[in-house]
Amino acid sequence: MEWLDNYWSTYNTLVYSIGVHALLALSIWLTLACGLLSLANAAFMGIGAYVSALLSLQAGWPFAAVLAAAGVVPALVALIIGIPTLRLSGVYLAMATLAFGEVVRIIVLNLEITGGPEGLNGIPQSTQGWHILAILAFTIYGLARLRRSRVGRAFESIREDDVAASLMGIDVARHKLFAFVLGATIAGVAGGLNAHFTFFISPREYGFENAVDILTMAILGGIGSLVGPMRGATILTLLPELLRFLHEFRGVFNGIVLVLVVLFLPKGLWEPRRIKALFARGGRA
Amino acid sequence: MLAISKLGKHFGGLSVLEDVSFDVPAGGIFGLIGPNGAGKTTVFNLITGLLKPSAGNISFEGRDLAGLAPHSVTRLGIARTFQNIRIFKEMTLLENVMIGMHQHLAYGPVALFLNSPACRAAEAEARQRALELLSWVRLDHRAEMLADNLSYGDQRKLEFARALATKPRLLLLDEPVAGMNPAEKTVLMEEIRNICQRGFGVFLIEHDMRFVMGLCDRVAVLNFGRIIAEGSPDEIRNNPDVIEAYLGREDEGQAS
Amino acid sequence: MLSQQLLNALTLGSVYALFALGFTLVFGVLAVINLSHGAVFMVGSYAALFLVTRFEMPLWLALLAAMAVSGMLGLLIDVLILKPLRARNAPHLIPMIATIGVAITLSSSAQGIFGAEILRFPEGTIPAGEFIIGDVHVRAIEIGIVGIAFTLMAVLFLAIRRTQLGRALRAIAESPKAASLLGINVEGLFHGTSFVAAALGGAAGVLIGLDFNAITPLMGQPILHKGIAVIILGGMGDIRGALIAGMFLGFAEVMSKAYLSSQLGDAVAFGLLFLILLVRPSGMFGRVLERKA
Amino acid sequence: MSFPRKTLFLAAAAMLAGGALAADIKIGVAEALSGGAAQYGVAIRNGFQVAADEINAKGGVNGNKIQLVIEDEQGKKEEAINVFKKLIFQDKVLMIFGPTLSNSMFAAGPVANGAKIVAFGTSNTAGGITDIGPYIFRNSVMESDVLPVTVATAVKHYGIKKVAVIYGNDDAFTKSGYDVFKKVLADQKLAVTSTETYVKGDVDFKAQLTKIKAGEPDAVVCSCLAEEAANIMLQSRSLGIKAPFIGGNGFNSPKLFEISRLAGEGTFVGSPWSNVNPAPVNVNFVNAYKQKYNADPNQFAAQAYDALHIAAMALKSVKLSGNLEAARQALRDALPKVSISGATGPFKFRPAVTKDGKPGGFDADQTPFIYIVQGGKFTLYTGKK
Repeated sequence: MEWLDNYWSTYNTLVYSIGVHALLALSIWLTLACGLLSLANAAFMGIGAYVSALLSLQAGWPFAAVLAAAGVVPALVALIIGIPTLRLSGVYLAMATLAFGEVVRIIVLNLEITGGPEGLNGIPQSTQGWHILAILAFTIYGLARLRRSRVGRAFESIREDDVAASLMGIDVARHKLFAFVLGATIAGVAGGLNAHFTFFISPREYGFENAVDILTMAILGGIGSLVGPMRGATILTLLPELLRFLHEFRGVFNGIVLVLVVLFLPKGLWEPRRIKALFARGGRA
Repeated sequence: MLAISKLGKHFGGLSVLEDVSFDVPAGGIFGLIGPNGAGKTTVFNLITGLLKPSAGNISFEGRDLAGLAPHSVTRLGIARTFQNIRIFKEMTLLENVMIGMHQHLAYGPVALFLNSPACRAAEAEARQRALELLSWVRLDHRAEMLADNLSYGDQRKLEFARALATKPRLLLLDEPVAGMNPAEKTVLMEEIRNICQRGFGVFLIEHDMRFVMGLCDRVAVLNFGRIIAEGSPDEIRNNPDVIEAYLGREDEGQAS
Repeated sequence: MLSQQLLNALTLGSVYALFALGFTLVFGVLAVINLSHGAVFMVGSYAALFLVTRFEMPLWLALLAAMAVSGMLGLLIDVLILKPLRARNAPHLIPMIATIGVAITLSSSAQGIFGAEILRFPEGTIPAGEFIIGDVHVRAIEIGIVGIAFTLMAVLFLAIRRTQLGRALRAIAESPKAASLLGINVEGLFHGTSFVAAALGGAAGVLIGLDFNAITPLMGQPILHKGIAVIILGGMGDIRGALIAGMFLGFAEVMSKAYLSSQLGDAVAFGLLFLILLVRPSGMFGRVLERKA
Repeated sequence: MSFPRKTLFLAAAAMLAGGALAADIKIGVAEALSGGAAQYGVAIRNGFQVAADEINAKGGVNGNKIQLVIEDEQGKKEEAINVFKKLIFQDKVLMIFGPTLSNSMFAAGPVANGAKIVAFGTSNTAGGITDIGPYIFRNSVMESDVLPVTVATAVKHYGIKKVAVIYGNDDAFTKSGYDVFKKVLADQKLAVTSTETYVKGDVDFKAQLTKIKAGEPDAVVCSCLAEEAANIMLQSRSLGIKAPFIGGNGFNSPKLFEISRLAGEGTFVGSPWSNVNPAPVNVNFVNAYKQKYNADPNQFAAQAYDALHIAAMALKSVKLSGNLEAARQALRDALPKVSISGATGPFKFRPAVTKDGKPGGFDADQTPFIYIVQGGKFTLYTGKK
């Protein structure tokens, strides 16, 4: 069994990363499900990561409490900025959340307690595989329940036509805020988990590129189901490992994949409903 | 039931509605007619809270609607359809109708998460009710179909069922027969009568005179943002102002 | 010091405006936030550098060639990516995401081909002229950038306001469907706009590459973020707004660095962007332009 | 579209370069070969390659050839961890060089330390790196060893009383350099007229420099990476600032003075390496590098080059019995004893003093050379005006 041990020792971080990325992709799925493009999830992840790391390093909180804080603090921030921001729609919201993310990054960069650009190191390695698994399972179950409920239907109706949804008696603003805050919570917990298996965090991990990475995972996998974002997270986490042979041109491949998926697979890599519809309508996509 | 008084709306310098007053009585079918661009849809948008009035007020069953968000207006018991059908195309018919029941489905997050019996029962009941509403408009056999695949006329009927799901006391129909052929119009007229007979108040706006005259109990006429006449279909038919302002051109419109 | 800082602000503002010009044009006409504009800008810079160093092309010719290269790139992006998405009537966020993919592809390609190292135009590519007025130092290239930014703005502004073509573009900006009913060749103008906008982006890349001597595969990224701020502040699609907002951002940034703390430069830019979006989503000067389908 | 073919070609070439040598001693190289940090990572990899070719051409270490297992860690911490684990558990390398950035070392270093295998940084200058544990080595000289000498020399040369400071505040490398400068300036009782910052990707520094100019400093202290430094120099001259620069480790790039040209005249830089160091081993290295890569080496390449020679020296005393753990441990124990005279001059290790008293790793113990830039070139400072 030595090879198996070796295998696991080599790839456990990779597996952990898949789990954390899946959580992140699900966090953005929530806002996308309401038709909101929020680029703030990387910032929420960062807030969760910093809060949890500081509580571990300086206050010595137990890990469970640390993780809870990693979810609660971003949620509060999301609540505060969400109320004014979510009135915006489409690209304006995307840009406002992008600006918010930059502001968060700059604040973290200039604070004493966060270690500035040098970040925080020596974070205890508290995250175990089963933590990630349990939180991911809990999240998926919760979201699956949500999706099949009045809330999930409301999200979908808002995504399709928020005016019509509001006239069906749905409080659009509250649902959007709920999705935004819940997304921030999940992203924050993901950040807390990530900080506690990588030993080290720094502001550069939570910038625009990372927001785009998270978005790409969800879009690539398809946001028509919960499996989609997780599939996207898995593929995009493994892809760099599988594409090692491409060396300098790996980024080119990533970019092309993103374009191709948007062009030819608008619903992500696999969308059962769409494929069913494809047959039902005799090939008219 | 619905009282509109001295309602005015202007966009920038452009006045769309001025001093509009009329009452929609409880029960029966009320029609607001007028040529295109008279401001009919603006009236609906003001009632449902999509727009804020520049002057005057609107009250429903004695309650002032000023400043209410669209969803709050719906929760008071007013539902509407749209001239350019706005169903949720990527959802099934059943889901479309269940969206309308949103406010009436009460279960908390814990019940939802635990999938408690109460929650399951509420969902099952909503589903039953949605099927029933679909059967009213004879679409129940297509409940699991994506709404996008429906024909134009069926999409309108789905929109009716969805609006009824909010349990309204007053249903606002925005040009329900726009874009339909005479046969479809007749079918839809029947549906509207049915809805009315089930105890829903109906307030519709329309520019197809024949349709309105054959359907409504009471009619108001809007022209250039002002009410120029109100009364029974017969009174309206014979009102010289209406004939001059509207009917003359309506005939041309019908011919085209 | 103030007069020098004002001049610094003017040149920085012009740089932002110059970059934002093509960016806002695409948004105004195509209603797409083209996030590959930063990468196209970078391509322009590299193209000119390549031509100047490899073929010893005179600068003015290299500038034109670089504009052609980046223009073609813009056209290619429109034809291959944006057009199919338009045809599909994809939600407006989709093209934006696609252009992110384009940006990643372009900057990674540049890194693979030219390496990650910082490059500069050979010395003497532009006259190193310098004027000293009292305490204020001005370089020729700075005057060039300010002049070109204002000239291009004026030309574009007038073209859109006064010419038949401009009227057609405005009609498209209002509603592409209505414009095509009026007999306007909408697709053709989309392609043309993409070409011109990308060519302008390429030109900005060359000029800024000349001024700052810092050509890298990722040079488009920071300025893209500033460009987003500029076109939102100025009102998306508003040419005049882009100039004013570019200047505004340049002044805000320079003055906050000069009189508050240099740590605040970016915080000011993005904080402003965030606040303005909340207060006036249509930009400081723009009006709400709900596009009709 | 010629991408696919070109990509395949490059990929094949890279694979050949990495794997064609039939070798016995596997050494991992985890550097950022793509992404923003690639500009250092690629040079570092090249430096290792030059050293490996040289060692193998002479018959290897005790007859065993060195095989470099090169992996791209993209300058990202997760990737660095993944690559470290792959090298440790899959490729079963004897030791690992890298990663490129201090940030990545903070993430991946603990992995190596936990697995009891040497992680040898050649470009990690941040404080606290060797606090990670006793398996962490570096031959990159910390700024705190170099800057006091640089500043003192420049002060003496120019008679400096007051200085202005500019640094990149969003980069771990430049920020930690600034922290050292700040302490050094306080220790040497120099007045600071103003402290300015910029962020990565900035190209316009005129607002900050105008402020600096107003303070009329005798010198400008600059903790910046080469690409920004060149621009800062050019723009300060065009604003009429005549004060000389004092630079940190980031200045140590011929590229910098290639771009800034004469704007950098009179700059003081302290460094373990310069391309004009006349020692034969350095001349050898510079020539071999130029021949192989058709480009000038930089400090990062030089440190990588030396690092592999240091490792080779240690390997001479290590018995490769087939027991990987034992060999790794033996290498770890042999390394601290090595002292060589490399491209960066005489070198030996110094045990790190950690904050909490636990056994730490090993830092570089090197005397920096102080250079003054004259005629666009590094010139060894001799003290003569």
